[in-house]
Parts: sequence; C-alpha cells; structure tokens
Amino acid sequence: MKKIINDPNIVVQDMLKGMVAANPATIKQLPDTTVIVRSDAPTINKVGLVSGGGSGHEPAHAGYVGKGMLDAAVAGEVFTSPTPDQVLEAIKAVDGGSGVFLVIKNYTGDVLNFEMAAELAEAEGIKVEHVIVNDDVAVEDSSFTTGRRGIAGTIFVHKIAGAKAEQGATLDEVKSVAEKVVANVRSMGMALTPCTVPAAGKPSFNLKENEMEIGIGIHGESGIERKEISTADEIASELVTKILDDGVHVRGDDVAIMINGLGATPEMELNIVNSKVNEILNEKGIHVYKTFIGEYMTALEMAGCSVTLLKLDDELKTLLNLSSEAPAFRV
Amino acid sequence: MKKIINDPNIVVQDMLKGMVAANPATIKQLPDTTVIVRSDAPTINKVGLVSGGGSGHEPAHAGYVGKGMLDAAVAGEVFTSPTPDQVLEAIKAVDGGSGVFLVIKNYTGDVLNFEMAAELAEAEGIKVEHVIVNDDVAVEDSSFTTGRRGIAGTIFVHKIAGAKAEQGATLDEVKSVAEKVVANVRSMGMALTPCTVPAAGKPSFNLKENEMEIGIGIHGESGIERKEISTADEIASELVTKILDDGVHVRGDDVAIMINGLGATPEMELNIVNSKVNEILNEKGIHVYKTFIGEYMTALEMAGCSVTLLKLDDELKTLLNLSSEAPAFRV
Amino acid sequence: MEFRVEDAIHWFTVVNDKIQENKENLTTLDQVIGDSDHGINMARGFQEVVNKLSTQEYEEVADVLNHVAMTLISKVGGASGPLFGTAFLKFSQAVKGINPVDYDSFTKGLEEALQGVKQRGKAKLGEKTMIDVWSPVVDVFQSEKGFEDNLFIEVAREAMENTKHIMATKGRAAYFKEKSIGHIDPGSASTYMIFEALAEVIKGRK
Amino acid sequence: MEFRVEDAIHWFTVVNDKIQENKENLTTLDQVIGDSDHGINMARGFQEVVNKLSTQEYEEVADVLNHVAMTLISKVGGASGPLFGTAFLKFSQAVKGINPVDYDSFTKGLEEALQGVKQRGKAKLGEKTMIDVWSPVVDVFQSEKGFEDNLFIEVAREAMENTKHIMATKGRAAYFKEKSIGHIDPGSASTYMIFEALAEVIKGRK
Ligand SMILES: Nc1ncnc2c1ncn2[C@@H]1O[C@H](COP(=O)(O)OP(=O)(O)O)[C@@H](O)[C@H]1O
Ligand SMILES: Nc1ncnc2c1ncn2[C@@H]1O[C@H](COP(=O)(O)OP(=O)(O)O)[C@@H](O)[C@H]1O
Ligand SMILES: [Mg+2]
Ligand SMILES: [Mg+2]
Ligand SMILES: [Mg+2]
Ligand SMILES: [Mg+2]
Repeated sequence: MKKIINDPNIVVQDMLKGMVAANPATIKQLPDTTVIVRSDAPTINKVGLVSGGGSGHEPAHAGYVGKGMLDAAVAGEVFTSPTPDQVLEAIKAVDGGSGVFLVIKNYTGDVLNFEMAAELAEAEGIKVEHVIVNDDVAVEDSSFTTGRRGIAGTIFVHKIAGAKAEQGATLDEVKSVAEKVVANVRSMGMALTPCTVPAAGKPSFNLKENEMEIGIGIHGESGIERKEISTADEIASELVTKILDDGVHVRGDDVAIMINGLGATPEMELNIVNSKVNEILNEKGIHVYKTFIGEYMTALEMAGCSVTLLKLDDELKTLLNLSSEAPAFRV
Repeated sequence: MKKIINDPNIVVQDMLKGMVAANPATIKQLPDTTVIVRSDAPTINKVGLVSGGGSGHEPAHAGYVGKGMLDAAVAGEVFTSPTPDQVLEAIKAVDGGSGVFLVIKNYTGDVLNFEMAAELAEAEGIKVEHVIVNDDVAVEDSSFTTGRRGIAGTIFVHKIAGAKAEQGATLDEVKSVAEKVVANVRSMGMALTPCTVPAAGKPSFNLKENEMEIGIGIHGESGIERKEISTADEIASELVTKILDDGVHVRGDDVAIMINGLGATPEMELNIVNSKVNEILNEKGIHVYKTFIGEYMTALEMAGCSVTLLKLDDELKTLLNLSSEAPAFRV
Repeated sequence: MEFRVEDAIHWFTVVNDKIQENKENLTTLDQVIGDSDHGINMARGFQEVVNKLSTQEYEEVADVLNHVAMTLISKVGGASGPLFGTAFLKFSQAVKGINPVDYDSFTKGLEEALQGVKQRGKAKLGEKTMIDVWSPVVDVFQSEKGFEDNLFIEVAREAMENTKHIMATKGRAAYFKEKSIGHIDPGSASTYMIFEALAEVIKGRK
Repeated sequence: MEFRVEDAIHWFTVVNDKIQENKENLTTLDQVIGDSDHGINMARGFQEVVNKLSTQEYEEVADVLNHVAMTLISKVGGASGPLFGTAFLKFSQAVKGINPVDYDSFTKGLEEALQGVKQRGKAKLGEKTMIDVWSPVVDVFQSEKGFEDNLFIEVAREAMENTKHIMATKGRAAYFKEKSIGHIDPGSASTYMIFEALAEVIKGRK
C-alpha cells in the first residue's frame, strides 16, 4: 500500500483538519465530530442541506459544502457510512427553522444511519426530509434487493437541490426538485485497477494486467462484467448505451454530462472518453447542454471513470447555472 | 499499461476534441493545430497570454484558458514540448494588437520551441515577451546547467499575469508582474509511483513497493533522494523545509499554498499533507492567505504531490482574487 | 442459570477479544463481497464498548446492553453498526427491569433483537445477511429450556457456514449477485462470534 | 565524390529506417535519464520527413536539407526537434546554390550545423548532449580530405559511447546529475545513427 498518510486509523480526522485549514473562511468542523458545515451555518429560514457518506470519495462530500450547495457534509470512516449521532449533529447545526433535507446515496449503511439520525432529529422537533440517490444503472432497479447504488449523479442532486434551497424554497419544494433530479439522472462506471482502504492495507479486489471491470461500484463492489481492456471509444459507448437503455434520456432531450474520474485516471483520458460520449449523443439527437469533466466522486486511488447523464428541463437548467461557492463545484 | 485511450499515437488529438466538446461556448481548437484558444480570441487591445508544453499535465494548460487567465494553450505530444509552428499559430490567434506574452516552463525543449516561435512572430511584426518559470527547488539554480524546472508554480503565473492582462495592462506590465510571481514562487514534489507515456507503453522508472522519490520532476526526472515511504507529516515537512531553505518565504510573509496532486493521489491525501504544511507555516510565523488543493499540474497517473508557496504582496493578492473563468481555475 | 451484569460484561469482553483477533479475517470476507471494512468497523466498535465497560457501573443487564447498543450505533457506522446497535437496543428494552435475566427473558430479548434487525434492515431470512445466523440461534433458544452452550455454537457455526451457499439480495453483497455465492457473509461471521462468545461465557460459568 | 539530391534523399531514407528500427531503444535510453519520448519524437519526425521526400522534387541538396529541417522543427518537438531542425537549416543555408555538394562544402555545412546546435542549445562539448557526437564528427571531416565512411562511423560510434562517461549539465538529463553517468545520451545515439546512415549511403555510392 502506497499512500501519503500518517496512520491508517486517523486519515479522516487528518483530512478534515487539512480541509478546514484550506478554507477557514468558508467552512468549519463541528467540534469532536467529522462534520463539516458552512462557517455561517445555520442560515435562518433556509432549508438546510446535509449529505455525507463514507470517506474516500473526495471531493465528495465536504468539497460541496458552500453557498449554493450543501450546508453540511458528514464524513464516515473510509467507505463506511457515518453514524447517526454525527448526522444528527450536522442536522442540528444547519437547521435554520425551515427544516433539513438529507441527500443519501443508496447503500444500506447510508440509508440506515441517516434514517436513524432523521428519527432522532424529528424527536428533537426538527423537520427532516430526504431523497435517496440511486443513479447507477450497473445494478438492477429492484425493490426486492438493495437496488441501485448512488454514485456520481449525487453531485447533481447536491447542486440543484442546493440552488433551490438557496432560493428560499420550502422543504417540500427542495424535496420535489431533488426527486426530479433522481428520476432524471443515470450513471455507470468502470475500473482498470482496484483501490486500497488504508486500514485494510491491501486492495479490495484484483484485476489482471489486461483486464477491466465494467459497472463497478465506487467501493469496488462487483460490476457487470470483467473483460479485456478495450478502447476508450468502446468503453464510452458501452457505458452510454447502458445508460440510454434505461430509457430516461431520449432524442430531443437536453442533458448535462459528467465524466467523473475515480481517482487515478488522468484528465487526459476523461477528455478522450468525453469526446466519444459527445459523438454518440449527437448521433442519437440528444443535446448536450453542459459538460463536467473531473474528479467529483472518487474511489480512493481506483483507476477508472463513470459517465453520468442528467436530463434537464428549464427549472433544472436554471438551478444548475446558479452560483455555487463550494470549493469543488464553483459556478 | 492500463489506460482509457484509443491509440497511443492520437491521445492528444482525442483529448483536445473532448475538451472542446465539453466547453464549446468558451474555447475552440485552431483548425489543424493542437492549440486551444478562447472562442472570442483575440481580445482587441488586451495583451494575449499563451502557455503550453507537453501533454500529460492536464488540466495544464488548456484547462487554464478562459477570461482572466490564458488566451491560448499549446499542447505538445505527451511530455514533449510543442513545436514552434504551433506556438506561432497560438500567438497569431491571440494577438489583439497589444502584443503577446508567453509563459514558458523551464525545460530545454519548451524554451527552444517557444523561443523559435517568438522569433517567427516578431518577424511577422507581433511584439512578444516571455517569462520562464523555474519554481522547482529540487533542482539547483545554476546558469551553468539547465537550471530549475518549472512545475505547479506555473499556474500562479497564469492566474496573476492573466488577471493583469485582463485589467488592460501593457505587455511590459504583464511581464513585470509575471517576473514578480516567478521570483516569489517555489515548489517541490515527490512521487510514490511512476507514470507511463502512452506511446512508450512502459513506466519511465521504477520505485520499490516501500519506496518514494523526493524532488521528482513532472516527467519522472530524477529527484533528490529515493527512500522508504515516510508519513504524510514527514513528507510535508521535508518539502516545505526545502522550499523555505531557499529563503524567499520568511516570518511575517503572506503566502498562497498549492497542494498539487500528480495524478493518482487521492484528494484525501492532499488534504492530509495540507494539514501539516499549514501547521509548519503557522509555527514559522508565515501567514497562509489562500490555499489551493487539487490537481493543477499532473504527471499522467503518477502518484505523488507537490507543494508550492507563493509570497504575496498587495498587488499579487488583488490579482489572485480577480475573477477567472478558466474551467480548471474558477474564481 | 441466570444471566447477570458481570456475565454481560464478560460476554462483550470475549466478543471484543474474538473480533480483534479476527479483524483481518472479517475484513477479508468483506473484501470478497463487500468493501473491505467489516473487520475494521467491528473492531473499532467493540474496542470502544470494552473501553467503557470497565469504567462504568451497571445496575442491571439491560444497562450493559443499552451501553453496548449506543456505543455500536455511534462507533461502527456502515450497515452493521445500526443493525447490531438496533439488535442490542431492542434486547435491552426487552429485559429492562429483569435482573438477573432468566432463560426465558433472555430468549425474549433475542427474539426482539432479531425483529429489530429485520425491521431496520428490511431483510428476511435467506438473503445472506446476519439474519441468517440470528434467526436459527433464536429458534434454538426457543426450542430449548435452558442455556445449551455447545448446541448454540454448533447451530450458529452451521448457520454461518450456510451463508456461503446463499445468493445475497440485501446489503452491499447483493451487488455481487451470483458471485456472492461461495463466500461467507461477513456480518454473519461476526454474529457467529457474538454467540460463540456467549456460549463460552455460559460454559465458563457452569 | 560529390553529394547529390538523390544521395541526400537516400541519406534521410536510411536515417528514417534506422530511427524506426531503434525507436524503442532510443526511448529506453530516454527512460533512464529523460522522459521516455526521444525515440517516439524522432520516429514521428523522420517518418514525416520521408513521407514527403518521395512526393517532392528538389533542385539541389540544400532544398532537401531545408525540407528536412522544417519538417523536424514542426514535427519533433521537445529539445531534439529545434536542435536537429536548426542543424539542418544551417547546413542547408551553408550549401545553398552548391550542387552537387563537394567535400569541402559538405564539411562547411556540418560546421555551420554544429554552430547552430551550440547556439540554439546554449551548450558546448562535454555536457552530454548531441554536441558530443556532432563535434568530433565535424573534426574528422575537417582533418580529412574526402569522405571516409568507415572512419566517420568509428568516430561517431566512439563519441556516442563516450557520452556514457559524462555527467549531464544541459537538457533534461542534467536533472539526473551523477546518476546520468553510465548511460548513453539519447540525442547522441540518434546523432550517431544520422552519421552512420551518411557513411552507409556514401559507401554504397562508391
Ligand atoms: N439489510 C440488511 N439486513 C441485515 N443485515 C445486513 C443488511 N445489509 C447488510 N447487512 C449485514 O451487514 C454486513 C456488512 O457490514 P459492514 O461491512 O460493516 O457494512 P457496509 O456493508 O456498509 O460496509 C453484511 O455482511 C450483512 O451481514
Ligand atoms: N541544450 C542542449 N544542447 C544540445 N543538445 C541538447 C540540449 N538539451 C537536450 N539536448 C539533446 O536532446 C536530447 C533529448 O531529446 P528529446 O528526448 O527528444 O527531448 P526532451 O528532452 O525535451 O524530451 C538529449 O539526449 C540531448 O542529446
Ligand atoms: Mg462500508
Ligand atoms: Mg520530452
Ligand atoms: Mg463493508
Ligand atoms: Mg525526452
């Protein structure tokens, strides 16, 4: 394991210290927690937006804390959902009297811990609503199983629900626009190499020198298929096709694209993927309204990428374009 | 070699296509070149700012093209300086009548090719000035050798000279503020793993499983020392100490920090490094005015990071804070 | 046999020993069909449980169980944290005011714990989760009349081993679909350790 | 012997063959004390040179050299592009109007080429650059009275081999300081191939 860390057991605390040191004017860490909140929280009469999850997906989620996006991000241990008490602290810190909205990625751990936190907050008289993001089409959408995972599409939920809340929308309005994003967003990823949880010390899976995994999760969970590495064009095409097969994005639609690096993949390669994604969408008569290329939702030092498509209507376009001061998503 | 590419020989063209597809409103590629310019270039009566270099350092340099930063970026082959004819095209495309300023990283290839381009442009009647960035303290500063390399500090030159030019400054004024940045900026990097030039197909060097290299260059050029991986705190301390030893940044100074990821190192680790860098500077009575953490000047998929310190006076602070619309450096 | 505060403390001390000892094994199980953190999560949680157990006074078994539950909830995270937390919280509520805890109350407590896990996790028997060990153990408690340490261990171990043959439909392992078959569920392995520890503590008391 | 347009074309065709054949070797040399691109750069440049050579008409040797220079300048990049480009540009200028090129003019051309490289690269003999091959070869041209193919090869090869023992102070290899010792300079290796090709072409003509 080659990492620039001090001690595998304190990476999260060390990281949070470094984040706050980098943005002392805009964010703060709630004492004795792993919660990052806007330094001016709570904003009175604004719905508070909270997200979070296991660490190792940076800049998700603390990088999205800022005016126009999240009010707080709760960091769990690496790849481990944060605990309810931490989420509760975040909720209490950002409640400005209009309630708090939780953006949860669809993993059992995240859902359970955030749900318990919501119950505790409601017991303290805070109105809490939530949305569960499940954009990963690599997994079947089923109510009999855990269902789809939440991956990079989550960032669009942060951005759009964040802009809505900033406009002074009610908790229900924020929830309803967040649900619209969830209904309109689909993603799929692939990996060339595994990643190593610092405290585990060894890679969570192995891929042969000529192998890639299509549809992999951001914690290294199994994908759809392992096969020989193909070209960027073939990879882009496979990811986009699977997303389009889901039927949400059709000819005539306006979409936002996110080409997301999982950690070790150079931006050069993300741009190469984007070139093909664009070409395919053009061919299909789907209009690319906006493109985001970079590392938005990573999996430690995994090499690979994900493609996300978000179908946009006028409301979503407006909200996507509104200003955001979050360090990892400046508009 | 595990890369998401189509053909090692066309990665640069494929990448540029993807970049333009992502930002069709703000940038364009000059036909039959590897030059990215602002789509509204040239800006009449504004000094045009051109940088560039080998590819593989993305987002450098095309990611810094935008209002408030560069007018054009010239992409060479991977790790290979672009040729004079390409640089000349960039110069011609951004000359708005007030001359063109070149930001060159101090590598023999970059210096020679940009110099030749400047000669050709001057022969065509365009006023050209340049600055050579040489911030890497891992290399000795000597006029008998190639001298210091230019690395991540270059981005501060882009930002500050870009803001100055945007204000309507003359070519000489842009040059003089760029020289101030070069005088005030120092960097040093380290790597945990090598990177692979796509067309070469194998890593440019090897590091043992427990080894790191301190002071390495962004093309894998030799550093100061290879040794056993130490803690993030020790690494941060070693990099900062070497920078401070150069004597440019002293007690009482205001500085900007850049913690730059070389490609494969997760943002988590960059934040951990920042935490210690901050602590050291605090101890030394050096005041951190602003911090930038992320991938600004990469070396393909090399794992590692660099630390940059820029000493700021009032002029530099103002220019650093002015708006930039470059996709990779939004202010 | 009656189950007292000191037994409860002993129980979780032994659980912690086992978890620490098997931290890497549990993580390895989670590496195959999960995200490589189960051993780390459990070790963090139970270490914290034991750190506090020795420094506090408890009136009754329910207090120990409540302490265990709250510590797990706030220290483990992931899926297993709220699930084990809920289990011991429900257990605690079920035996509140009963001290020492007799066999039937203990059984009732375990029933409630299992119900809690099922509700919280929206899962049922046969989905390759910790329920696949909790459930048969509760069954054997119900069918016996007193603590049968060896039987408990045997049933729990067999149940854990049997999770190998199940395809996961809940939790992170569900993403591995058919590929989850052939591997023991990590949460079932730690649940086994909890019951193995219980049996050992009871055996020691005899 | 006189050097004509067809000799010049032949020369660069052979250079290209050698460079393509040794593309990986050159890159490997550059992997050790550089950035792994020298073979790729040279192969790209000379392939382009040859692609055009066959489709164009040249009046005199200077035209071929000018074409080579301009192609290298616009296709190679890196340090070697402008340096080899400058070399052949100066060479071309020196023999302009002289066709065929006699031995003395050829020698004069090489002298100018070397001067061009030195000025452009601000380097001198003994800094572990291509100058360390160019310079001794020019010396031998000056001290002989006519093309001595075998001698050229010998001198060039020895000069290339000798770059092993030099510590680099210019170009990218300079960053490797003492560690650059023991390795052949990539640009010297490609310069050697250029002169080896020249000697073979001349030998073939005899
Ligand atoms: N819905 C569920 N119901 C019951 N148990 C579950 C459920 N989901 C997961 N588990 C249990 O949790 C274990 C995984 O725990 P852990 O690795 O700590 O959390 P995570 O999956 O969030 O990383 C699984 O092995 C399984 O036994
Ligand atoms: N200042 C210089 N003067 C003469 N030759 C040089 C100089 N710098 C570099 N070279 C030559 O260029 C070669 C490297 O070329 P190449 O690898 O293509 O470019 P780069 O170093 O930019 O990657 C070196 O081996 C050396 O022979
Ligand atoms: Mg987990
Ligand atoms: Mg190069
Ligand atoms: Mg797990
Ligand atoms: Mg080179």
